[in-house]
Amino acid sequence: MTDLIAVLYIVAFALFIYGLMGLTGPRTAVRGNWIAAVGMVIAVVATLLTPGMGNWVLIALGIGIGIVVGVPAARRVKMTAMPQMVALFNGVGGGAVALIAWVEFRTTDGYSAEPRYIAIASLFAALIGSISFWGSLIAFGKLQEILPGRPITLRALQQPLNIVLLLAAVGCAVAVIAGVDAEVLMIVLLLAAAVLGLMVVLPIGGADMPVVISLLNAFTGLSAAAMGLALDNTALIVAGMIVGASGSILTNLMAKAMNRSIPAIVAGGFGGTTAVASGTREERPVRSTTAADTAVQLAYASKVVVVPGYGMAVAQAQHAVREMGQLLESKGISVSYAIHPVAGRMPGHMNVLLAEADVPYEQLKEMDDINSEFPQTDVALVIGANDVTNPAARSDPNSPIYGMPILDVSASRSVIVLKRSMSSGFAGIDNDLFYEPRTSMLFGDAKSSVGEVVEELKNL
Amino acid sequence: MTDLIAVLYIVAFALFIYGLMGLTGPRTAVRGNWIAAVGMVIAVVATLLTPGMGNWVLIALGIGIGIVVGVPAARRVKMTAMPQMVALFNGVGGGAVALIAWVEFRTTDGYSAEPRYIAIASLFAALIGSISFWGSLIAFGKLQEILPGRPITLRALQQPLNIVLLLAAVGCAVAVIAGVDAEVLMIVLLLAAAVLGLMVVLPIGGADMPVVISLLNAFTGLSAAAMGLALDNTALIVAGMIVGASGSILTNLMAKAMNRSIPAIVAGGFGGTTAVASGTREERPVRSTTAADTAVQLAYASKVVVVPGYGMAVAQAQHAVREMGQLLESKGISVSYAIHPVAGRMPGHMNVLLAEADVPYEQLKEMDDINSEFPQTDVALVIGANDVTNPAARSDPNSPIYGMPILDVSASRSVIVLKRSMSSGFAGIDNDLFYEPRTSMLFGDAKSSVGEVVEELKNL
Amino acid sequence: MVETVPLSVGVVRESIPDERRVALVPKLVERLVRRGLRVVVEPGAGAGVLLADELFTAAGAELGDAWHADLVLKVSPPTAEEVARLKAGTVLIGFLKPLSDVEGVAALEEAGVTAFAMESIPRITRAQAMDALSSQSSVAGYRAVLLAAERLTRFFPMLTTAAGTVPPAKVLVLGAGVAGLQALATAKRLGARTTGYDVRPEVADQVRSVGAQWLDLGIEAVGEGGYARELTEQERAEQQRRLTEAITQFDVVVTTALVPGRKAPTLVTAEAVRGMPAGGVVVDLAGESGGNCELTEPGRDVVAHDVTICSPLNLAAEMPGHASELYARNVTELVELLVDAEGRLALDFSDEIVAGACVAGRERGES
Amino acid sequence: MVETVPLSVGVVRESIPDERRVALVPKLVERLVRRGLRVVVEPGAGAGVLLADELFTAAGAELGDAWHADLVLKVSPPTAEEVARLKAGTVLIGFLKPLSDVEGVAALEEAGVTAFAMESIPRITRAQAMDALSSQSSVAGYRAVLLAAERLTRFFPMLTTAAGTVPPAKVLVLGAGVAGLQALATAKRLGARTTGYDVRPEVADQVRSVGAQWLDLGIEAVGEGGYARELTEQERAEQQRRLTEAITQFDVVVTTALVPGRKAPTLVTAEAVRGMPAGGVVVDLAGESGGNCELTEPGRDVVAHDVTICSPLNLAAEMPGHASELYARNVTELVELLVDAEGRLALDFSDEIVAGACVAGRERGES
Amino acid sequence: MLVESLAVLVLAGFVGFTVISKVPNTLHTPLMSGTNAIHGIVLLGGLVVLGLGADGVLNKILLVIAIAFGTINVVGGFLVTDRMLGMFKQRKDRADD
Amino acid sequence: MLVESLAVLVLAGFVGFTVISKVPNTLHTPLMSGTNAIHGIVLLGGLVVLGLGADGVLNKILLVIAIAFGTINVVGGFLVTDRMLGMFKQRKDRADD
Ligand SMILES: NC(=O)c1ccc[n+]([C@@H]2O[C@H](COP(=O)([O-])OP(=O)(O)OC[C@H]3O[C@@H](n4cnc5c(N)ncnc54)[C@H](OP(=O)(O)O)[C@@H]3O)[C@@H](O)[C@H]2O)c1
Ligand SMILES: NC(=O)c1ccc[n+]([C@@H]2O[C@H](COP(=O)([O-])OP(=O)(O)OC[C@H]3O[C@@H](n4cnc5c(N)ncnc54)[C@H](OP(=O)(O)O)[C@@H]3O)[C@@H](O)[C@H]2O)c1
Ligand SMILES: NC(=O)c1ccc[n+]([C@@H]2O[C@H](COP(=O)([O-])OP(=O)(O)OC[C@H]3O[C@@H](n4cnc5c(N)ncnc54)[C@H](O)[C@@H]3O)[C@@H](O)[C@H]2O)c1
Ligand SMILES: NC(=O)c1ccc[n+]([C@@H]2O[C@H](COP(=O)([O-])OP(=O)(O)OC[C@H]3O[C@@H](n4cnc5c(N)ncnc54)[C@H](O)[C@@H]3O)[C@@H](O)[C@H]2O)c1
Repeated sequence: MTDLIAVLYIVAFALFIYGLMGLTGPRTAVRGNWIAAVGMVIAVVATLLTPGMGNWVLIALGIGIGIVVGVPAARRVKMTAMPQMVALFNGVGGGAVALIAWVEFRTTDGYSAEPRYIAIASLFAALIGSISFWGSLIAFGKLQEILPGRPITLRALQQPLNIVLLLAAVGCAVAVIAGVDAEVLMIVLLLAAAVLGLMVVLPIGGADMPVVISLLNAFTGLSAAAMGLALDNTALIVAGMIVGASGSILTNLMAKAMNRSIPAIVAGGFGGTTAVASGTREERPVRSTTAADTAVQLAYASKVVVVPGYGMAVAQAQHAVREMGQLLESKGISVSYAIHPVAGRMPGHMNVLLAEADVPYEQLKEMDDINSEFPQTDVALVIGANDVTNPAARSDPNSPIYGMPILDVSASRSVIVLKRSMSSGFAGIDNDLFYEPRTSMLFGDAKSSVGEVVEELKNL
Repeated sequence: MTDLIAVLYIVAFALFIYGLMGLTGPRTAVRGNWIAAVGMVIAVVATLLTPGMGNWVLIALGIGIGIVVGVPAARRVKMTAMPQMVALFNGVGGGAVALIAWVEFRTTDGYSAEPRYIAIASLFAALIGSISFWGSLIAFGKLQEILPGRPITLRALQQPLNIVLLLAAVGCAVAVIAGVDAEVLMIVLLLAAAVLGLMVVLPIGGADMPVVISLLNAFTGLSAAAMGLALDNTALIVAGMIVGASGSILTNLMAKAMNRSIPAIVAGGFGGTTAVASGTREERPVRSTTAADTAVQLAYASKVVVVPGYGMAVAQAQHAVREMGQLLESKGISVSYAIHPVAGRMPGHMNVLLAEADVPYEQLKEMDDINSEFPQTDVALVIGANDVTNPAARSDPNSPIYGMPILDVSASRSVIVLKRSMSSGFAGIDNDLFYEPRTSMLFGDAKSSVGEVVEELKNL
Repeated sequence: MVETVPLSVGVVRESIPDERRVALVPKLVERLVRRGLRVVVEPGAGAGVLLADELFTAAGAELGDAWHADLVLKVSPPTAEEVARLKAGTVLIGFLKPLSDVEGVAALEEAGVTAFAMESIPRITRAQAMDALSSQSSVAGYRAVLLAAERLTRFFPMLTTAAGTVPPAKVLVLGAGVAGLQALATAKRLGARTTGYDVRPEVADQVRSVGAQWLDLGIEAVGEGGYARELTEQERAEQQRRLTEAITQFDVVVTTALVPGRKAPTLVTAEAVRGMPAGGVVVDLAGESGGNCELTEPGRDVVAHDVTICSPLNLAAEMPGHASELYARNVTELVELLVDAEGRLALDFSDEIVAGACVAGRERGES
Repeated sequence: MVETVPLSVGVVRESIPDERRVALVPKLVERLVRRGLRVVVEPGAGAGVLLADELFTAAGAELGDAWHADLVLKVSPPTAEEVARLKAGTVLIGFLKPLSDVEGVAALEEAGVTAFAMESIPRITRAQAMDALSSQSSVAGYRAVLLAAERLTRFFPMLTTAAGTVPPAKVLVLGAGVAGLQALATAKRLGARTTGYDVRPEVADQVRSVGAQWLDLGIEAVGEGGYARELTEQERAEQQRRLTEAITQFDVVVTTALVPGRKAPTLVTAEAVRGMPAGGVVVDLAGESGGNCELTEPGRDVVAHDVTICSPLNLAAEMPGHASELYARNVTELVELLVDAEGRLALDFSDEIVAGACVAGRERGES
Repeated sequence: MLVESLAVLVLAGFVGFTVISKVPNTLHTPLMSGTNAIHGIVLLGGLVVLGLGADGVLNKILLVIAIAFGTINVVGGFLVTDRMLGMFKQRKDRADD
Repeated sequence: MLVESLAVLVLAGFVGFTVISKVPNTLHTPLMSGTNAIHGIVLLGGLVVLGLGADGVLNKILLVIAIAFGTINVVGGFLVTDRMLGMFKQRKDRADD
């Protein structure tokens, strides 16, 4: 029987790994998720097969409660509320670890008969689990707007208090490891960790929350691995450690994508100065995106309209644009180019460039023809154009460009704008398009940006 | 002490993994190799620290002999003889496994007191180790031309004999596992495996040898892992298994790159039909290459000359060629384009295309200017040109193109020709350039081939 | 003015020799007719563009006396006889050279005509569709390069052939406005190596955006606060010296440098021409304003120092088909601005375009 | 023949009007002088190319009576007076129209001249550097498109502007030899949509290799064994019908279809021209052999059915600079083949190039 | 014992590191959610400790809660991830048409 | 015990698989040679068995040979690999200039 369990465990975590690999690619993600879920079922079944298992009623009760609570919660949550749901699920995972560690402490009389590394692992799990649980609850509260999204901080007190709490928790742990087996130590440890979790997450602004959730997720993984060491359960070690490792990488990727650094975010939790960055953006937030994301969005569109402008000419990006167009077409995506009558700086500027790059004439669409197609367009890719897409030309009679017909890109499902900065075009005016919720900005020289998108497309 | 050893082992195999990762990229390969070597030193030191180690003299003797034999062999071997050297080193590794298993058998009285899985692992190690040892010796002999390179086979007898040998070896193993502990069984097992190793490799032709060596290498890794299981040595398990897994992937990659399938090659060893393919190429062998290889060669050149011809025009590959040129330049490589007066099908054909793709005029070199530069050129990249590079124009007075000045590409250190097939150009004659030892062919439509090279270059 | 009868729009036949354009083409006749206007076309108006009268009538126009229409559309400025044919109260639209042909405009004023000059439409974004200067400059820039290629005794593109290698022609464009940029783009297309220059340094990026190099004369004209400062006399001389030196490197020079209402600046000196390779070509698009080249004789081809200097006066008219189409679209947009929803004339002089374009008879229009 | 005195090579002045080319340019004078030859240039020989006599003398030539040189280089076939100026025993090199101008060749023979026709050089690989037909056809193909762009009343490239969108011109090239391919490439550069056609189906790939489409008339002419078979009368008619239909889709048609020594095939019928858009252009490069267009009047511009049909007879001469340079290189290669290492005339008639190119006085040459 | 546990730890870490290399931004959140579901594996810890006999009411209550928590983590995690991946499913359907 | 050994085996296998993904052909042989050197780790087996006491002359001889073999495999393997990588070293030197 133990051999069977061993094999089932191996199969289970092999499926986790395989599933995770799948989750990193758009084509395989859905399947990857279910493969990992199958792995989980196998792991649970294997555990239940352990010789000498009992307490079946309570086990069934626990699992039952979990299902009754978890399934509807996951089913009903709105798409927009997903991140806080993940925070919550992560939190309860951490809570479970903390609780198990506590029971472990109680049933072993403070690890009196266990090797020291088991005590260390178990207490580590308790500490991290508790922080994760309470920290995640705060994250949930902030995102769900139960708590205010802005940073809540104790100012100067923040940092000393956090340090005191950390020292208290670690102190209790050291005492236990040293052999003191009063349960109060464990309870103080759990409480101190809990308050620490609250205090660290409260000062972090809503914009940084996803990164924090991911970080807590990685921590929970580590705590699970520690618990696995303590319980000598290989499945826990492997799965926990994989989550710990992949979670940290992922946190890093996410922080990079948001132009934030993890130390800065965490420092915020410890009373450092971080909140400013998220503050200034508030009034006119701009969503910036990456070449990889642009590539995914393009690859999963069925209709893409490229809107070239003066910036494409300055960057001399026409050849790269053409290559991108061809790549998309080879994936069965319809691609056209919307040529505004005054795009660029001379009549026919875009034509000259696109002809040079050998874009077929059939794909060049005049403004009047293409404007009716934007509502069916999945992605409008604005490459170095600005004024010719500016809605002020329609809405603002005081604008210098009022009355000019414009390309109606904002009617499409999603708009991606490639330019180097937020600076204005020929007419020298701001463009509201860039601040619309469906718009995201891919900053950089048009030629290099398009080049990167092409590369990403090839890797998809 | 055991804790220290444990940690050292972990460090060692972490270094192996890290080193292997490095070995997969041209930039990091050299360092990767030395990192893995450091890991090995740490593993050896850790082992020597094991409490209760003795027999120091003998250990020193063994290691001493190994160094005295191995270092000069590795130092002196000619670059062209590298593959057989690898075969030899792989073989002795396999031999070591087989010997250790044999001793293990002797010291445990046929595993009488050990759990069954230890016996299984040890016998598996013995079997594979012995096959690897003898098989590698044959591979060495063939490549070193001590044995004839052509397939040596017993025809119809081959397959039955192999099967008998395999059954004999496995039979002995089963008997031992079942409890029979006569040493003769072990010896028969080792001998049967040895003959099997010989018989399987002998019928394989010289061209397939690298793949076979890689396969034997993977097998040796597996045998080391099995030995690790038997000796309960984690370092062996990890390192052996990593080699086993990565070795199989690598074998697969190598076979693909050579347009061969592993089953077909192995089938040859078991008396199947495979030898034909390597036979027909003999008289006028052509080296075909891949986009990845072309990319590496280009990326590590300092001077590249592109020789465009009619094929580039037909494929309309000019934009892709230009992109490749730019990429290479951004890596600090000098790129020029050698324009033959009659390349293409009309005067100035190449100029029109390259100007369309915006290749700077400065990079276009006339024939007389560039011919003196070929001897300093690392790679001449011939893209769809044929007649204009044909040495027959100089050497063969009967050729229809005799007397035409040609681009002297064969003076460069390496020539890569991109065309779809071996078929001839406008003049309808064969081109000796394609068969020269320094020439390799990248078959396929010029546009897609260049596209692939570009992609590979970006990944370097 | 006219209340019940629909407003009539007259399309007249151009009388100046070599003016092959026409102010309206059938496609746009249709559009005006749909707006409720009557379009009267003088027979033969489209002859220069090879547009037969039937094509106009098929589009909804009538043939007749276009000069007596309420709104008369022209391309070139009217001659004295033509002004005489206009009845008082007529609204005239066309190129009227308001800055240089002061008498012509005065004559119109005298004749009681309300005149809108296409040149005077303010170059604001909203007026881009009426910007006939741009559309005709585009044509001129393109044609200037064709003309240069025609006259040059050499190839524009580089060609490597069995009979030797031909280097690409070097083309310099002075003045990178609409015509200049179009010329740069066209020359690049034909395979030449192109370079552009302008006094406005901010145009450098635009020059590069058509694949050309920017000719940097190395004179910094940036003063305090980033504003351009007036060049000293010495600097100006130094600039001219360097330009002259630069010009000698080029096979073809196309000049388009204009300063509205003033004599065109002299950029290509006789000395520069002497330095150019034999067989070279200068195309001077500023001929009408005196020319950018010292040796220019407006409207004529001159060969001096083995260099051909062309100064076509009305290059757009040499490609009447598209020139007319684009011009007709510009004019139509203006007409639509002058007419209300019911097709009645409604001159709203509070509109900066209407006010800016009106060069004669504004009071009458306002009445 | 001449033993001690170096061989003299004469560069004469072309007398035919409009022939602006010259048979040798200074760069190649140098090369011949280095080979030990004496080059004698008739004063004013380079005038058409704007090459002053001093440039020739600077390169090592002497001015003098070029007609009495041992080897006389020309571009166009000599007129009767010119033949009279040649002394017996002279070697003449130039375009001599050996297939069409039978009398001219006979006159040379009579005058005791050994004549090499550039047209007759076999088109083998080794002779590519002497292939003046190719080099001059390249020039002609390029110029034909410039001419068409000049004459067309429309833009070649597509332009989307504030005043409307201009579609790209459609250009059809019939006959995809050297001139045809160059024409296709040039028109593509200028932004036109290009299509090519030829009777030889294997040219389809070459047409595509310059970015043009292949006009498939849908008539299979592949017979047994992959050889082209003669078309039946009916098929030929069908082919002509489809071609006529196709031509009406194009703004510009450039024809270059020649069959050596025969009348050029008629490809563009009057009916096809009638179907073309008004303002269209036909450039017929086959004018000299009768023209590919029914309405062609060789050497003149005709306007029929609102389409301009040009048939320039000597297009290469209109770009004399590079045309002369390329031709001079071709001629020089041939001269070098006719001269031995010591700079003496050595006609080796066992060489297929020498034998093929010689159209008159072979016996004399062999003596 | 310890060697092997450590080895497992380190190797699992390596696997975790190498599995995540380049992930498009769009997949960051689903991936986070997926890994989150996987650490619900702590459920196993609860099962083992409770199943192999934990005495005392408090212990039992705590463990039932822990198991419930773990189950929520697992079940909710996988379901939410799947919903997030809706966009990519759509495409698959389309491709299947 | 067995679970952990198996876990190590499987995880190591996974690591081996993921480490090798796309290798340019030029690196195939060096990579093969490098992995070859690593399986020289069997040397450790010889050391343990001999060091922790193997009796009998034959056993000792066999083990000395095994150790010698293992050492050759390791030392030769790494050295040969390094030499094969000469091409890539050259470039590094150049870049350092
Ligand atoms: N077509 C004509 O005939 C003509 C003539 C004269 C004036 N205009 C006017 O020009 C304007 C044309 O509109 P448009 O949308 O084409 O251009 P635009 O409004 O001038 O905007 C161009 C944008 O491209 C970006 N850009 C510049 N260089 C870039 C690079 N290397 N990579 C990426 N982005 C780059 C700039 O933003 P960053 O700096 O942030 O990158 C800029 O906002 C209109 O206002 C029109 O009225 C047209
Ligand atoms: N320039 C002129 O004026 C002129 C005029 C007439 C004739 N010629 C003659 O043409 C020849 C020119 O020499 P060249 O070296 O440029 O061309 P070439 O000798 O004709 O060779 C072209 C090669 O390109 C390959 N190719 C064709 N399509 C391809 C594609 N899509 N992708 C990749 N490769 C492709 C073909 O091989 P695969 O089929 O195996 O791919 C062919 O061998 C000379 O013999 C010259 O004398 C020149
Ligand atoms: N608002 C709009 O949308 C709009 C529409 C059309 C044109 N424009 C802009 O107006 C500008 C003028 O266009 P244009 O073609 O009518 O100009 P233009 O024909 O009046 O002049 C041509 C060019 O000559 C240059 N020039 C003058 N003196 C010079 C000298 N001494 N040396 C060198 N160059 C000299 C000018 O700077 C100008 O660029 C352009 O930059 C164009 O982008 C804007
Ligand atoms: N050996 C060499 O290296 C070399 C050198 C130069 C040219 N060539 C080849 O020789 C060929 C002829 O070149 P050219 O330019 O001197 O030819 P050309 O001027 O004699 O004829 C022009 C073209 O017209 C075509 N044509 C004839 N009758 C036609 C008809 N009824 N309809 C349509 N097309 C018709 C011909 O096929 C030819 O392609 C070319 O294909 C060229 O590639 C080879």
